[in-house]
Amino acid sequence: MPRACPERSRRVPDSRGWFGAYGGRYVAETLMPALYELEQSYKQARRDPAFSAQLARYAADYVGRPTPLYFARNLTQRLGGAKIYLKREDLCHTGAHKVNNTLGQALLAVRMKKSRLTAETGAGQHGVAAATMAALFGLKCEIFMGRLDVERQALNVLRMKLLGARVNPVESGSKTLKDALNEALRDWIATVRDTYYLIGTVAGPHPYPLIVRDFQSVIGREARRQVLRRERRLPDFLVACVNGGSNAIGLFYPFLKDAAVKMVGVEAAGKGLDGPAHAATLVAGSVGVLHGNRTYLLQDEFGQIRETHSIAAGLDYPGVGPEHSYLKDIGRVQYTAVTDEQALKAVALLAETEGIISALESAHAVAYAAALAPSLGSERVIIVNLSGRGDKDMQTIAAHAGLTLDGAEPAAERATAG
Amino acid sequence: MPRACPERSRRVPDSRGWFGAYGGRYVAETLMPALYELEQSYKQARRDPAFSAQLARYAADYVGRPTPLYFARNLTQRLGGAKIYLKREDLCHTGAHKVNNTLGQALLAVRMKKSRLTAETGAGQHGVAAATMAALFGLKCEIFMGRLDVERQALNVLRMKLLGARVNPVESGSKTLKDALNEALRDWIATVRDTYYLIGTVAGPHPYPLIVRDFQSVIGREARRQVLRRERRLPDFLVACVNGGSNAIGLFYPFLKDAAVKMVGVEAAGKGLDGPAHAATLVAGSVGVLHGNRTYLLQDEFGQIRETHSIAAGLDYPGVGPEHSYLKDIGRVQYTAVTDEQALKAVALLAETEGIISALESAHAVAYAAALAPSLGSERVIIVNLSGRGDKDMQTIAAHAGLTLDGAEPAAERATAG
Amino acid sequence: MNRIEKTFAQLRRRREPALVPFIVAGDPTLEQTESLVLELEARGADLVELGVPFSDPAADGPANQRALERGLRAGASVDKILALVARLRSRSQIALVLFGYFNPVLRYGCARFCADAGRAGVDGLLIVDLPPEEAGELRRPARACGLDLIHLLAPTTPAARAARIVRMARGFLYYVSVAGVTGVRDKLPSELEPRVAALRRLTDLPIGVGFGISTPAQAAAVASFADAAVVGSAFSLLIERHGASAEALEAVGALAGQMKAAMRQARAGGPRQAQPPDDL
Amino acid sequence: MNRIEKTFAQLRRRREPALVPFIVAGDPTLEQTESLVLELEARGADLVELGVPFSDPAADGPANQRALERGLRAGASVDKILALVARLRSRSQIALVLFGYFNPVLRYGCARFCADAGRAGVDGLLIVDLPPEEAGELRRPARACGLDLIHLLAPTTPAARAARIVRMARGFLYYVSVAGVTGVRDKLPSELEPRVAALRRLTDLPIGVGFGISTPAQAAAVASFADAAVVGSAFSLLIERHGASAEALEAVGALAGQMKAAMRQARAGGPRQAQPPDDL
Ligand SMILES: Cc1ncc(COP(=O)(O)O)c(C=O)c1O
Ligand SMILES: Cc1ncc(COP(=O)(O)O)c(C=O)c1O
Repeated sequence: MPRACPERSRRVPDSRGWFGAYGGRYVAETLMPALYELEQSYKQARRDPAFSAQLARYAADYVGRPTPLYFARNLTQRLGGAKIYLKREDLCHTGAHKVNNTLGQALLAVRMKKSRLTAETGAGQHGVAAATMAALFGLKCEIFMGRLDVERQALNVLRMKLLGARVNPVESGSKTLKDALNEALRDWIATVRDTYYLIGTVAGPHPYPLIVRDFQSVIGREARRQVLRRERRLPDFLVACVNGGSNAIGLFYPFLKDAAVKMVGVEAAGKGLDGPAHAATLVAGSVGVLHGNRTYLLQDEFGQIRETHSIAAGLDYPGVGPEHSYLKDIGRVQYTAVTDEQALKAVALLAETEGIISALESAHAVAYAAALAPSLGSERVIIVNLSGRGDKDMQTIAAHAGLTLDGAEPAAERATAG
Repeated sequence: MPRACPERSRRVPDSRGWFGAYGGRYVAETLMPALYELEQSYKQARRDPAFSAQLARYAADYVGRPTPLYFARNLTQRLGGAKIYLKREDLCHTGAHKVNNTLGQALLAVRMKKSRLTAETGAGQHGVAAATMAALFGLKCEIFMGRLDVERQALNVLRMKLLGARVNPVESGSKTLKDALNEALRDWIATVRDTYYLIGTVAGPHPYPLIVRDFQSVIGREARRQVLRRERRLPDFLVACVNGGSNAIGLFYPFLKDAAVKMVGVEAAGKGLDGPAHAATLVAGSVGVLHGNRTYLLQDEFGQIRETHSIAAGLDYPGVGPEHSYLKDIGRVQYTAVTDEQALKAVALLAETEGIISALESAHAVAYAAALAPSLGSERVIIVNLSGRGDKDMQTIAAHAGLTLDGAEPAAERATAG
Repeated sequence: MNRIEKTFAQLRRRREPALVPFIVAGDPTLEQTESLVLELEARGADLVELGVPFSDPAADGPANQRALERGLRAGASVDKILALVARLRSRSQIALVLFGYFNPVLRYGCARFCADAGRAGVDGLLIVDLPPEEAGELRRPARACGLDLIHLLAPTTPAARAARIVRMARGFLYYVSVAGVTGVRDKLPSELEPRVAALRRLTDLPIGVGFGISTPAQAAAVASFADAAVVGSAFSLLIERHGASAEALEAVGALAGQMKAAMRQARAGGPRQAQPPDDL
Repeated sequence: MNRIEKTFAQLRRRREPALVPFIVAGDPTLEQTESLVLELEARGADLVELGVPFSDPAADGPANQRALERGLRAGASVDKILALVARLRSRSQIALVLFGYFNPVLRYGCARFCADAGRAGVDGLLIVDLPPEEAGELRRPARACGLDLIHLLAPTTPAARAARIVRMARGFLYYVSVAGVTGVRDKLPSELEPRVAALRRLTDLPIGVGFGISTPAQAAAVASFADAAVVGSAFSLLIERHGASAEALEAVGALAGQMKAAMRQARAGGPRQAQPPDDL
């Protein structure tokens, strides 16, 4: 695996929003001024100690940061190889890493005096995190969510509504995340003066990939400090699932200049990479432009975006953040993919060994780590980003594991022997 | 409100497990030796620094402690009175304070070389927390849950099963928590040699009320430290919901000797205290013996235990921990009750103002605090124990709030003005 | 000398084992319970345990739980059960023990309960969830009213604890055959006999064995080394099957008769010897 | 001088406003699109924008989204659309602009796309999601192939930015009437006229206005102060209603005819004056 050149990886994105050949600002003219406004506001906020202090305070008191870096002893022993640590983003308020980003951006929206948030969501985790911030900061909130996702992530839909957000089921296209993103952009075009568009991952036009990366980097900064304290050394591998790639970049970014730390981004191989039912953009895609940036995409020969599949609603996006495209090209991060089946098995494995029910998304990273660990010596260290908890996925997981509400046998029979 | 005598409140329970006139060990002879064994083991564990260290490590790395003490600024402003802080037990792994107790007891079970856990559960939060610990420590796990609760807390049933526990729906009696407890005791009687009975609250025979209180007291110890750091003073009020009373005692206990700190335990008034559909044991009950201890109960004139009701499955128990009976009698803690309706409103209020969806149980405490705060000056401080998150209750909450999966209006219509 | 003592003294003299049926008061009606007690007596029962219904019978298995629920539905509260005993006393002098959980007793009031029970003609009390440690408040009024407070011993009870318990025991000792709840079981545990033997070295009180005895053969086996066999769930199941009918009386009576006969026969051989284990 | 320039030069000389219909290529078939272009030309259209279908048209409202989906289902890929243009060129010299999103173009290859488009007879390109900042790679080959890269200006565009954009603009300027996606609207914004006036002070290029114009009256209102009115969703909805039928041609043609007539009449009065605002 080629080593990154630290200088280089620190210079992206450039002032025009490019990560090497990826990124940029491919949006309707109506939105361009808003992107410049956002860029300016973010630059100022970033330099403002009051902003950082506010962010840190909410992260600690509200989100529950720092999240633990948990040594998964049982999993490690079961696999018999490298030590596996889990970065516990599943313990964040609202149940996933998404809130790191929505908190930061919502504070930015308040600073920019916007009165309304608009956001897309796939699994609903970003939608919940955005609706949460809207409630916390007294903003109106409009969520766009593909009709299919509305149905498969019902719990999160109800949570968003209870938080006061309006959830708009999107009926166009494939009725999933990419269409929700289209619809959120349409909403933003129409409301750009008073609305803050709160994107849920490191995609979208510049400066979003930069902003989201920065807000998510708290994951990696904490993990770096924690692993150094625990192991007195850097980890050998970082593993994270990748859809847009925000949890992955959040973990990876603060380690990018540590050349000895290998990194693996795990995409959704769905029903297998040989067929069309997957969402492995970096592994199986090609370069194009979608939703404001140039990056790897899953597209047909005519540049039409393909429908994707993953059992994890939150991995079901045909694009990926431009920084990941860049990191792939320079070889700093290795990208691979894990099937629905493997992810489901990883959920069961982690539940069984560690008592942690992970989100299906995060289970992709767990599955990869479980395959990697046995091939490494026991002195090696792997950090897996456990990006979210699995409550939202229980119906899906239960259906696949054959679990039902019925008991194996009624309690009354068991209490009496014979 | 009478002030407690500090010396006195520190002496309970006595060596026979009595909190004043409450507590004791009312169990079948078969179990008595196990209770003595447990008492001995716990005494040793409590003195063993290795045990404390292990507990502290799992609490930090696995459970995610300390949980934040969050100043609910918006809620405070909305109510216009005392400052409200929320102790964020909802951020604990598995989503409620229950895990503080299951962690401690599971470590004890391992220390006692038991190979199997048995536990009752109502809302399923304790069951999930127990199943989690069984997975983490490689123990078998048997969960007893009333058939009605199995149905209204389906999410948690699936979680327990995925964690490898056997969930036994209990068909006897009122098919809720008290019957689950009966069944768990029956199981324990039959398996007492190799099974650890992991009770979910500060009830049961001595030494359980003591053990559970100790493990839950981490809540109050943290809160005390946190509020002193933030406010440089002690709070004026502590508010917590009470079923068995474990989250309440966990918060209250470390403040008991602070005579100026007032404490309120909030029970479930269900559909109203004038009818039978409530679970306000301390407010409306009378003294009796159930499930191993002497305490306030909801019972009829013949000493038969009454069926109870609360919209919160986890508040639906006709007994209460003996220490609460004692604290009520000595006047150290004031007990009151909040209806289903008020709890539902409090869920909505907290979601709307702070972006936090609390468990229906915890919402009882929020409701009381919301009524109390406006009557106090803005220099006063209230700490509310947010004992759990509301994911498990979303179906119930949504049904009552009239939320559905459908959008207010389809997204497509909105994107075009006219 | 109350009826329990008298009964066991007579039986001991006759070298005859006691059959102790357990039925729930009010299962399915209080009238039927009255008839059942008389029928049991007629068929050879020596002492009858009358179950006092409780909503939360945590030491009982499914068969007795259902019986207790039927009793509850029939309104078998403590006062009604005492009235039933009083009625029975005009027709029978069989020893009667009330068997139940502490809360209904506590609610009634320990002193008042013992006074009323003694007056009605109850001979003993067996409260499953009242271990010796907590029994003080019931023991005093029970003694004052001539009621024996029967204590349970379990397979899990350590020897030293058993020694302490037998010292305060009255009437007879109730040895719980298995660590478990009440209920019909296919086989009695093999350690039962040596455990009873060990217990016997601690006391002169009669020793009854219960939990799981449901067939004449099991009752006979117990009779070969213990002074009494307590049979509960087997009767509860018969009552469940036949309801408040004449057949119920016949079925319950027939089983009692067969049991008593088998027990008498078994006792012909006399109690066997065995090594005492550590625990009881 | 390409067809766009020529068209606007002629119209300017005649003091006549341009009607610029937008239809999606392949909606509902490529053959019908060919007929529609000819029909539009016959009814007075001066320039036609041909929509290139894209799976994710994030700047389009529902009417055009559905039209683009129909085009996609009809297989209107870039190569087929260029073939359509080539066929049209044997029968018409009306100015043609391809209107779409960047990804299908990028996938085809910018240079190859421009070369093939120029050869087929395309006159201009309007890529909604390609702001000037990112347009470099398409601008160069477009120029080389004689294609005008049309730029959009929006109500949110600040004056300084507008000045920069007009400097690199070619063909005409497309002023987006509202901050919003394409779609039929009841009313045009009141600031539209002053904003166009302000823009006019920055450039001599013709100024077209689009987004939301759907009735002859709206087209006429726009014609009174702008050089062209772009009408899209209104045609898409007619095509949706009538499908690939002769009635569709008639309905689309009729609307175009009414619009053009209304616009001519409005222009009789000449453009009005208004105060320029801060933003455009
Ligand atoms: C728990 C969890 N992990 C990961 C993801 C994937 O997003 P990203 O690739 O931006 O981290 C999601 C998206 O919803 C998610 O909910
Ligand atoms: C979130 C939550 N809070 C409170 C309770 C009530 O239990 P306790 O009174 O023991 O704290 C429960 C019980 O399930 C619970 O789940």
